Amino acid sequence: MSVFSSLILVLVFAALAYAGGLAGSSRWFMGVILPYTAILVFLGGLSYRVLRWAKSPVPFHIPTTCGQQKSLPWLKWSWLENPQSKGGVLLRMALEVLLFRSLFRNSRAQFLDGPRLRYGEEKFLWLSALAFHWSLLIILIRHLRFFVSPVPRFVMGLEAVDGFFQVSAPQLLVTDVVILAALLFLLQRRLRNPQVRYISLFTDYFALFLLLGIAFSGVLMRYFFRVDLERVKEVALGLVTFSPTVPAGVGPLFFVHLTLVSLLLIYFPFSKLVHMGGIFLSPTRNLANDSRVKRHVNPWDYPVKVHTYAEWEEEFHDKIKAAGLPLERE
Amino acid sequence: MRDRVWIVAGLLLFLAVITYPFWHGVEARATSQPPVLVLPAHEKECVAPISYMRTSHMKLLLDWRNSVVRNDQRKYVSYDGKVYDMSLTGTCMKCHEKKGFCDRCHEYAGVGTPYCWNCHVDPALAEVKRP
Amino acid sequence: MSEALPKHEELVQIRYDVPRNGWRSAHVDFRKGTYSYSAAPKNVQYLGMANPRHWRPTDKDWKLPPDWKQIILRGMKERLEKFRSFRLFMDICVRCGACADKCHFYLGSADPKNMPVLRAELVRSVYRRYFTASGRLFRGLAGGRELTEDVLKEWFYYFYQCTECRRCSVFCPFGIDTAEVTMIVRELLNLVGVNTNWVLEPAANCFRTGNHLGVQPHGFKDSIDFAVDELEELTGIRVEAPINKKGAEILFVVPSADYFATPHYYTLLGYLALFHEIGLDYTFSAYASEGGNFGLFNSHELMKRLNNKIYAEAKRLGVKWILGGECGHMWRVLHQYMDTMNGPADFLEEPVSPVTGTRFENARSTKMVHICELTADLIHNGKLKLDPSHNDHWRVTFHDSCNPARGMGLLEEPRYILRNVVNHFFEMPENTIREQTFCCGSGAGLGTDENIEMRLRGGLPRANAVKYVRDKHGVNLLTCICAIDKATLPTLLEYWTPGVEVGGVHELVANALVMKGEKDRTTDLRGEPFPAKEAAVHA
Amino acid sequence: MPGISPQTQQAISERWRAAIIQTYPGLTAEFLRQEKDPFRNPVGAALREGIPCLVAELFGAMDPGKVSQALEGIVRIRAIQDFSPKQAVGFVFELRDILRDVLRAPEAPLGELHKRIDEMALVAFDVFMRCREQVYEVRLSEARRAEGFRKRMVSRDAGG
Repeated sequence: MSVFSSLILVLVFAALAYAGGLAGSSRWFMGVILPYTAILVFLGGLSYRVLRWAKSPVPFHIPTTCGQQKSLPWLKWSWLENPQSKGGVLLRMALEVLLFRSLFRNSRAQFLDGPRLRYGEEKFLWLSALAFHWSLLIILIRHLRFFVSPVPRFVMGLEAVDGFFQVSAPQLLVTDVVILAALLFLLQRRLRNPQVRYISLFTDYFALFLLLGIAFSGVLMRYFFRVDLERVKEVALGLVTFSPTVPAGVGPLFFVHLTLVSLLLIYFPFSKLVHMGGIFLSPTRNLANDSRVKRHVNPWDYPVKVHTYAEWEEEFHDKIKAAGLPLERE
Repeated sequence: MRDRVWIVAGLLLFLAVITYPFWHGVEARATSQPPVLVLPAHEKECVAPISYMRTSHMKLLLDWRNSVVRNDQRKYVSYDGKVYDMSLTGTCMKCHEKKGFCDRCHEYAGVGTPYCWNCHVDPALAEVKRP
Repeated sequence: MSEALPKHEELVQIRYDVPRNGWRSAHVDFRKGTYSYSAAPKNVQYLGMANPRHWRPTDKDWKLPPDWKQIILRGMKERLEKFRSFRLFMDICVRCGACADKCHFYLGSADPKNMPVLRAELVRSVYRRYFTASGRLFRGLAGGRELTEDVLKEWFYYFYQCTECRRCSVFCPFGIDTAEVTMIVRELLNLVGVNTNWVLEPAANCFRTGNHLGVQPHGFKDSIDFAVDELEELTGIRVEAPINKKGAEILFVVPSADYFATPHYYTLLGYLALFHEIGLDYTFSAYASEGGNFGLFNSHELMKRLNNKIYAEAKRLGVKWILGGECGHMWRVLHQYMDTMNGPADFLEEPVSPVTGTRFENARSTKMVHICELTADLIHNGKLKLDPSHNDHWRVTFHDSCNPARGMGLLEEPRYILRNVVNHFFEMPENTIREQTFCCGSGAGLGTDENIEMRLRGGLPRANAVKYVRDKHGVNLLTCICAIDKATLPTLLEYWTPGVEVGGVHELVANALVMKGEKDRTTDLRGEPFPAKEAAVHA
Repeated sequence: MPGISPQTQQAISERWRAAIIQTYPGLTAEFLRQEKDPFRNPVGAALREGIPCLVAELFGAMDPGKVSQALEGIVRIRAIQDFSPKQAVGFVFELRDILRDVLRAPEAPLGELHKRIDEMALVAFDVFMRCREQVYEVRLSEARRAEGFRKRMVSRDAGG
């Protein structure tokens, strides 16, 4: 149910954008107003979310330790999985953010049913998640060629690397293929793995379809229904130099792409996609296991009702005495 | 609470990086103005409508290449009935020069140098070399 | 006749249906054996908590306060502002499903709401409905769910089916820790008087007498004396076991089960023998006669109230540092919460082993050392005379208790000790030990007998791994360093893998320990004859 | 019993396993079926292990020890899950339909096989009852362990 409704919603947005891309007045809306709104909502919303997380303190020191603690010097300490210093935490976080270490832990190769080595489907979850996120990052950086003039050298370099397999013109970019494959894999996993399907919400599918729509429209524009790149760059550069313009001759497909991207940016701060910022703040990962070495302070600590020794001794006075245990007050 | 400093710093860093196109644009005084091209003096029409050439000149060149190399077919009949010789240096470069025309847009839009020049020679350069 | 048969592929064509209605419906059937009894009003009252009354989970009317919904929502708001973990874990789950099959309750019960992601989603859906813009606006479409009494009952059912073992958090790409969510939801339930007796009675006992079992000072002394007597019978050596002794160097804190339950008791004998042998200047305390902390299973506040005694007593007795016995949840509190809650312990000194001179730098601030750290250091420095053949009747495996493993990282110390005190040590499969260890299924206040079926379900993955080493290596003893493990695993193993006993690490240490001036020992701490001695007799 | 080929036996096993797995909530069923690591999927592993033994015995010697042992692995788990006694042991009767489907040949001695299925179901019920009793026994021994120490103290004090 939620699969179809989210798919239809994305398709409706795409169709509206396509139709609008043909007509005159709505092009200004989609080419200028919507993108500006999207950027503002994205930056403002994400900052708000992060600051709101930051506002809630971390009262207790609760890292999840995944290896041997640092204790006796001759015991082999797992400094990466159980860091005791800031440096170790940084490295642990880097592995988590850049390589999805915990998700990788999930997958394991095993000898099952005889000598055939079998990888669980979890390996593919890790691989496709990694492939998707890295492709997205590279694609984002590549898009700087539209937003920056003159085009920085590293962007051109990155594109050259991405187009390493000189197939066809325009050059086939590896990340284009990878991101589509990864997204499709994640989608089919959500649909086919019954556990994941059971837990999936409308919003999970919506995000996936939105990303797929963006990737598809991008690929269509690059390889199949070519658009006028000079005009596209005019629009993009117009946006970032605050001299917005929507020249005639920009194809409707471009508006589909731009509109879906804008929608994604608007949707971002209100959705689970904020995990991008959240991962850095996760107290089970970003704290060192040094709670016995350094005192962690709880900012909202308050006094609680306790049962003091004096109260205890008073209540059990005779029994303590009879047992021959020392007393504070005879 | 010391971690809030780190979080805010991280957030600011992120914002700085992500808004790079904006502040770079301001700093470089960039405008959205597309490059001014050197247009041919003696010709008014191209081999195809301008809107087509804008999006698909590369496709046309590839079509020409295939036609010439694979089928030995060198004549191209344009949309308005004119017949052209399928030749990059002979036909295209007669009107358009690489530096003043091709490169300007390619650089502007960050489209890498296509591999045309692996085989073909820019006539302008060739002339400089000749004497 | 095979001619008449349909093809193999044809035969095994199977359709699997996925429930279509999803998980939003909140109805729960409270079936006997799968839930814990509600807290008796006297315990709720004694601890000064909300809404003491008689009620049962099977009742239709839970006698909640009339404004229960506001109380819960207010409580949620407060906790969202106080715990970054809570707010973050409500926000960033992407439902990738990596945690789904990591929960021992899911594996054992096959109930989809036991997948960690869904357990958290039970409260996340309410969070979205009342605390996010999209949820307030789009309700169900944004994954929101109304807070109803049924939802509350569902919370009670499923958040008392989580042992806060943190296994899911190891595999989550964002480190989302269901233990954290469970702790907070139990706090919320507690605000309207929904709690279980097996958590609150020990907590009330501990508050009053100093320990969960409600043992009063003279009873405490009796049981320690009893242990001293028994140890004398076994070894011929009369050890000292001082209680409330001012000016001792070290305060020793153990879970109360160690002196009142078996097989914990053999571990206590182990401590006593060891301390005598190394001449440790230590004292028990009848006031701080409990290291374990059932407050952890109820609320942060109660945890702090119960934990308070340890530092207070250390200060009163004027000791230099504190030593802690074998206990899981106790060490979660001591390692990650105590210093924050009741520190700073600036009246104590940085712990130094009086025997080897080793400084325990990893306990610099808290000033509390785990007994396995102490013993491993003793063995490494050759301070103990050990004869591992005394344990030859045991084929031993080690069960990592959740909290020392995932809340501390105490993995190698007990293994190092075991390798030095036994000859036959076997590890369970890799994905069931260390940080991936499976819970006993009875932690976090679920280990009560009325909850036995749920415990048996939760214990299945652990028992399954035990069964593997039992069948493959003939393992007959599972050692662990947790009082709840020692209390509940014998029961679970009796059902799942008969023939495997449960013991503590320091029980085996004392078995192997050759004490100065001991009589000719013929039995181990359980009164079983030493195999080596038997063999010698035959030779 | 006339020879039933290993392939047929395997087909019966897999159909039967599928039928048992169906008694679990849908999405869990898929997990039970797919995950092959015995430590990640103890329930699935128990089925994978027990069922082929039972099928072999059904067409073989019907060795009471082996039948009971194979049933034990499966029923012991079902005895403590959310099943009524009927659901917990009823899976044995699924065999009837499966045999009818698979053994279409007229010479298959269905009558004898059905008798064996009944026999198996009764053993399953025995095992189920034994496990349920054990649930109460282990509860009792837990209580006894809790009391044991206190008793020992008391008896020592009384004696000495």
